[in-house]
Amino acid sequence: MKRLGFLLLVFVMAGSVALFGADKEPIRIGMIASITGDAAEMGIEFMESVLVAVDLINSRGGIHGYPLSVSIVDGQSDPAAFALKAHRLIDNIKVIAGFGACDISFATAAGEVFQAKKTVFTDIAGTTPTIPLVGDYMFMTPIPDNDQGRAVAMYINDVLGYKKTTIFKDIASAYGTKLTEYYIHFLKEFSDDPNPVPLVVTYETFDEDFSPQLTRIKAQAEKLGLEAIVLPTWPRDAPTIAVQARALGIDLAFIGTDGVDTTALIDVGGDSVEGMVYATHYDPSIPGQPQICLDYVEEFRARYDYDPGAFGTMAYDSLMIMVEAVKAVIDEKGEAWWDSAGLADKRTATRDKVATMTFQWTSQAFSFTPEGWPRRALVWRVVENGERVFYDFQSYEDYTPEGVETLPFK
Amino acid sequence: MSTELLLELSEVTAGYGKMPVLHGVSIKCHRGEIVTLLGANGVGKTTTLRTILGQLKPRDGEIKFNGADITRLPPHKTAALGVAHSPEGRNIFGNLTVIENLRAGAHLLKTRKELKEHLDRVYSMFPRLKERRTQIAGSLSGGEQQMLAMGRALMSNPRLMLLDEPSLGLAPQLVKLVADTLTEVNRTGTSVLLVEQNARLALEISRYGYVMEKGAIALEGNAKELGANEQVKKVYLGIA
Amino acid sequence: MRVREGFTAVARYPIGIGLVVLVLFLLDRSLPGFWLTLFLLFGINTILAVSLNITNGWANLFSIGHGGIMLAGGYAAALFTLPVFFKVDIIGLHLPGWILNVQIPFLPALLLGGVVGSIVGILLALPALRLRGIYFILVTLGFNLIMVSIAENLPNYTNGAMGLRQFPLYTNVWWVWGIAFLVIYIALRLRKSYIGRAFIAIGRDQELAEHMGINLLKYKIYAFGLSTFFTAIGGILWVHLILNLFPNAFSLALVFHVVTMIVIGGMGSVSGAVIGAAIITGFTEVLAPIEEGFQVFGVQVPHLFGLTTLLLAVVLILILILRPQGIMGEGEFSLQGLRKRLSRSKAE
Amino acid sequence: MTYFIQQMLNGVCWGSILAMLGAGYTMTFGIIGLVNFAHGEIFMAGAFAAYFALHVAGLPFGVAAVLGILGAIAIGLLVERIAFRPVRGSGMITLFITSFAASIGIRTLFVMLFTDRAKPFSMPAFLKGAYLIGDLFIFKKTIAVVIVLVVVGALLMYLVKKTKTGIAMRAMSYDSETAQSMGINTEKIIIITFIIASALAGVAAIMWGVSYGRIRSSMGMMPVVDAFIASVIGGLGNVFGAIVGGLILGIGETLFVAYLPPELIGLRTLFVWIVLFIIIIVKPSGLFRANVK
Repeated sequence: MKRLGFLLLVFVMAGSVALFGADKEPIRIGMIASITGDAAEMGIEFMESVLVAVDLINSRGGIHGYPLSVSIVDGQSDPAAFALKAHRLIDNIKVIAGFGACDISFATAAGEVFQAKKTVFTDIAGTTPTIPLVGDYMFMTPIPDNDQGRAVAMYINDVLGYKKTTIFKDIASAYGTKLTEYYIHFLKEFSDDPNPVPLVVTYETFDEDFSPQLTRIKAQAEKLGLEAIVLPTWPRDAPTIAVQARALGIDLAFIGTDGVDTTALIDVGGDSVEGMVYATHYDPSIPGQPQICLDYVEEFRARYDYDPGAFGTMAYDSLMIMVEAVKAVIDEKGEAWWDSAGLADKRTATRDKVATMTFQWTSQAFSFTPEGWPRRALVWRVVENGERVFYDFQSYEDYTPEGVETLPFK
Repeated sequence: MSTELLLELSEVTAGYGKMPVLHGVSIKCHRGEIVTLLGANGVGKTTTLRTILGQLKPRDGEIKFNGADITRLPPHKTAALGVAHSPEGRNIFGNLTVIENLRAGAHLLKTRKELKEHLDRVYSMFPRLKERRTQIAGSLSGGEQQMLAMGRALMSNPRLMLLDEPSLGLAPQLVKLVADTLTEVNRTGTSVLLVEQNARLALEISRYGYVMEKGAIALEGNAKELGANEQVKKVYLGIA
Repeated sequence: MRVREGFTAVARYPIGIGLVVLVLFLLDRSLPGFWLTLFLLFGINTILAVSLNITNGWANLFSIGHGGIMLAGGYAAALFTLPVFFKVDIIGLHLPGWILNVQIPFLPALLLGGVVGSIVGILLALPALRLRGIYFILVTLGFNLIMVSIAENLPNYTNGAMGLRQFPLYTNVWWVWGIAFLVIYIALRLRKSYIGRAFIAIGRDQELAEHMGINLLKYKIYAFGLSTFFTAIGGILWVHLILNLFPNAFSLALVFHVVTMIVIGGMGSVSGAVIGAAIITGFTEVLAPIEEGFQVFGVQVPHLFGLTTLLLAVVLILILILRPQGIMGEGEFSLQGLRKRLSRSKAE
Repeated sequence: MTYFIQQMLNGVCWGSILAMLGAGYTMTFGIIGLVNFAHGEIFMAGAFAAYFALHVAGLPFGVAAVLGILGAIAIGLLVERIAFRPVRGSGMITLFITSFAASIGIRTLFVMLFTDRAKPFSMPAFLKGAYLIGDLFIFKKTIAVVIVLVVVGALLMYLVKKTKTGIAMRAMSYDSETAQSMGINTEKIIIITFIIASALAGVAAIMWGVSYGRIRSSMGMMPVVDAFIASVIGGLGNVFGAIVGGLILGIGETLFVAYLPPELIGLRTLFVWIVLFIIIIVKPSGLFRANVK
C-alpha cells in the first residue's frame, strides 16, 4: 500500500518537473544501484533517498536555475550489468557525473568504465579501501574499512571499554571480511592485548540460522571473558543475530558497524537490539548540519515513514557531492561557459571540483584525500526505545591521530 | 444371449503423429459377449484398444459405449463409464504392493464394502494374489503379474474389459487359468474385447471375431466360422 | 552429404572471412561504448552457449556447473595477468614467486585458463559421468557452489570475498569474436565428424551408443573437456572485460542464463545457441529504458525496476510453451535452407 | 554435554524446516517428475501471506498461519498453471527451466512490490521462552516445530501410504497412462500434489518465521537448494526419506559449525556437497527406497 502511494507520488512529482524550467538544459547525473538481485536490500534505499533529494533540489530552483535530472538505472546485482549501464549513462544519457553501487565488485565494474571515459564516479556504499585505486575519477563516499576498523577498535577500547569481544565475520562478503580483519588488527594495537578477539565466528551471506554460532559464543563467553559481540554485517543479518542471541539467553552487548544502520534493524530486531551501539555516518542531531540536509531527512521521513539510515544518507551525500561540484564549476566559470562547453570539459571540471573542494550540503562537511577516500567523521548511534538516536561522534582527526598507522591495503 | 450393443467403433481412423495406423476400423461388441481381435504383430490391435480407452484421440470416426459417445473422452472418464483395461506387457505398478495395485484398480469404487467385495472376488479367482498381497508387485513372476493385471482390471467391476495379449509368454497351465477366468468373468456379466495372438484359444472362448490387417478389418464373423476359414486356419492357427 | 552453408561458408571462402573482418573492424570503430560492450558480452555468451551446447545439447550431459569452470579458469588466468604490484603490494597474495612476480600476455593466459578449466571439468566429469538425469544436474549444481566456497575460503590465493581487480583491459572485438567464430567453426565441423556424431549418439541413447561400439567414458570426457576448455576461456574474456573477479562472479543466475540460451535457441543447434545468446544478452539491456521510467506526451511513467527480469521470465516460459524444441530445433541455419524457404514462399 | 545437546536442538530445529521443505519438494518430483525450483518462492509467498496477516492486518497467529498456508497454495497453483501444465510432458530439462523462470519471475515480482528488506515475523506469545534444564535451553518454539514436523509428517505418510489418493499418486508416478485407464484423474492428482507440496512449503514458512524472526523476498533462493539436497539424501520421491534427509542435513550443518574451528566454517558448503556426492555415487537411490515413485 505504501508502495502504491509512492508510485502515485512519483507521478505527481514528475508532473511538477515537467512544468518547471523549460528554458535551461537539465544537469544530468546518473545513479547505478542494485535495485533487484542479491543486493536489492540496499539499492532500494538509495533510490528512495535520491528521489527525495532530487525533488528537494529542484523545488529550490535546481542548480543555479538548471533543473537537476538524476537517471537511476538498475545494476541487477551483476557486475556486467553495472558496466553496461555505466556505458549507457555516459554515452546515451550523457551524464556529467555518476554515483552508485554498494559493493567493491559493482563499484569497480562501473568505476572502470567511468574512469575510461573520464567521468567522475563516487561509490555509495562499497567500503573496501581499494575502490579508489581504479583511478583519479573514482571516489568513495563512506568511510573505508581500514578507517572504520580503526575507529571502531579505538572507540571500543577507549570509550566503551570492552576488553574482550567476539565478532561475526561474513566470509562471503568483502565488507564483513575486510572490516573484521582491520578491526582485529587495530584492536591488538590499541589494547596491548595479544588476543583481544579470542573468538571469531564465521557465517555466510544468506545464512538464516545463527544459533549454532551463538551457542558456541555462549558456551565460551565466560571462559574467554567476552563482553560484546561486534556485528559487521549486511543490514538484514545484525538484527536477526541479535534476536536469536537474546532468545538463547546471551546478554553480551552488541556493537554494530555502518552496514546495520537501516530500518530493518528496528523492524526485525525489536527489543533485542535495544541498547545496541553502532557506528554509522550520520545522525540528524549532529551539530552544524546544513538546512538542506535537515529538510531532506524530514521529507524522507514524511514520504517513507522511517529514518534514512547509512545507505540512504550515503546516497544523498554522493548526490550532493556531485551537485555541489557542478554548482562550484558554474560559480567559477559562469553560466555562459556551462552552456557552451563540451561534455568532456564539464566532466573534467566537475571531477576537479570533487577532488579538491569541501562539501557543505552533505550530511557533514568533508573532503576527499588525494587517494579518493573521504575525511569524514564517524557517528555513533544507539537504539533507544525502538528509535535510532545519536550516541557519540568521532571526528576524522579523532580516529586518525598523528602517527597512527593507516594501513591502507592488504 | 442378449443382443444389446455395448461397444461400437464406426470407421475409426487414428494414428501417431502424421502416421495413420487405423484406417476406418469398425467393431461391435454386444453385452455379455467375448469378442476377439486377431492379427499379426503391428497391425494396429493395441492401437485400437488405446483409441477406445481415449489414450489416443481418433482423427475420424465414432466410438460409442453403452449408447454414449466416448470418442474424445479422456481415459479416466472412459474408465468411469465401466471400461477396464489390462494392458499388454502387464504394466502393473511395480512400485506398489499387490494389494495396493488392486486398490489402484478399484479407484472408482466409492465404498469400503464394495472394495472388500471385489477384493474377495479377485482373490477367489486368483488365490495366488492373496498369498502375495503385501509383496511388491515388481518382484512377482510373469504369470503372477498377468494375474495381477487381470485382477486389477476386474477390481472396478467393469462392464467391458479390454484385454491385451493375456497369454503372452505364459506357461500352458497358466494360459488355461486365464481362459477359465475369462469365461468365468464373462458369465458374471462383464463383456470382453480380447486381443490375442493365440488364435486357437481366443476363438475357443469367444463368440465373435475380427481379423485385422494393416490397420483395417479384413475379416469378421462368428468364432466358429472364423475358425473354419481357410485363410485364418493357414495364417493364424498354423494349420496348413 | 548435404552441404551446410551459413557459418561454415564463412570459414570456407576467403572473401567471407575478409567481409567478417571488415564488419568487425567497422563495428569496433563505430559502436558507442554501450553497444560495443553489449556486442562483446554477446560474443562471450556465444562462446559459452556454443560450448555448453556440446555437453548439454549433444551429449545430453546436462551440466549447470559451468560457472565453476569459468571461476577456475578465470582465477588461473587472473593470477598471471594481474599486475605484479597489485598482487604483491596491494592485496598481498601468498603465492609462489613464479606466479607472484610475473605478468604474462593474454594469449598464454587464455590457453592456461582454458587448460585449467578443462582439467577441472574432467575431474568433475569422472565421478559425475556415472550419473544420469537429475543426479548429474545436482552434482554439477553442487560443483558450482563448491567452487565458490573454495574461492571464498582460500584468501591467500584468491583474496577471498574481496575478489581481484586492476585487470588489464585485454578483451576486445578481435579476441571475443575471433574465439567465438573459432568455437562455432569447431562445433559445426565436430557435428559432422565421427567424434561429434558419437556425442550426439550418446545423447540420444546411451545404451544404443554403447552397443554401436562407442566408448562412453572416452567420448563423454572428450565432450566435457572440450566444452569446459572454451567455457573457461569465455570466463577469462568476461573477467578482462568487466575487470572484476570474485567468488560469486559466475553465479547460478549466469549459468542459468547460458542454459536458457541453448534451450530457447534449440538444444543441439549451434546457430540456435548463437541466436539464444543474442536474445538473452540483449533482452534486459535493450528493454532497460522501460523499467527506468520515461516520458510519453509529458506524462512521466514511473520506475518499475525488475520489469525486464520479469518480462524475461515470462518470455522464456512462453517460448518453451509455444516452441518447446527452441527456435532452431535441432537444425542449423543455412543459406540454402533460407533460399529454399524464400523461393517456396514466393511460389505460393 | 550440555553444549552438544544444545547444538543438537539447534540442528533439529533447522533440520525440521529443511525436512518440511524437502518433503514438499520430493512430492512434486516423485509424482510428476518436476524439479521445482519455484518451491522456494512458494515457501516465500507463504511467509509473506502470514506476515501480512500477522503484522499488517493484525490477525491472531492461528489465522495468520492458515492464511500463510493458503498463500503458499495459491502461488503453488499459479506455478502449476503457468510453468508446469502448459509444458507437461516436454521432458525434465524444459520443466526445470520453466520452474527456474517461474522462480525468478515470482521473486522479482515480490521484490518489486515489497522490496527485499528484511521484515519482522514475530513469535506468538505462547511460543516465546524456553524451559531451562540446568544450562540447557529447550525452546518452546523448537518443541512446537518438532511437534508440527511429526504430526504433519505422520499425516503425510498416512496420506501417501494408505489413502486412495495416495495410492493413485504412487500409481501415477510409476505409469501415468495405465493409472488413467484405472479411472484415476491425473489432472486432479497433479493439482492435489501441488496443493499438498505447497501447503508443506507454507508450513515450513511459518516454522521458519517463528524460528528466525525475519522474512525477505529472496528468502526462498538458498533453502530450495537445501531442500533439493535433503530430498536426494533420502531418495528422490520418498517423503519419509526427505524428512530424514532434512534432519540429517540440518543437524550435520549445525554440528559442523558447532565443532570445527571457525576458520573452517566457510567450508560447510563443501562438506555438505562432498557428503552428498558420496551418497549419490555409492547409493544413488538415496538412503531409502522411493515410496512415492
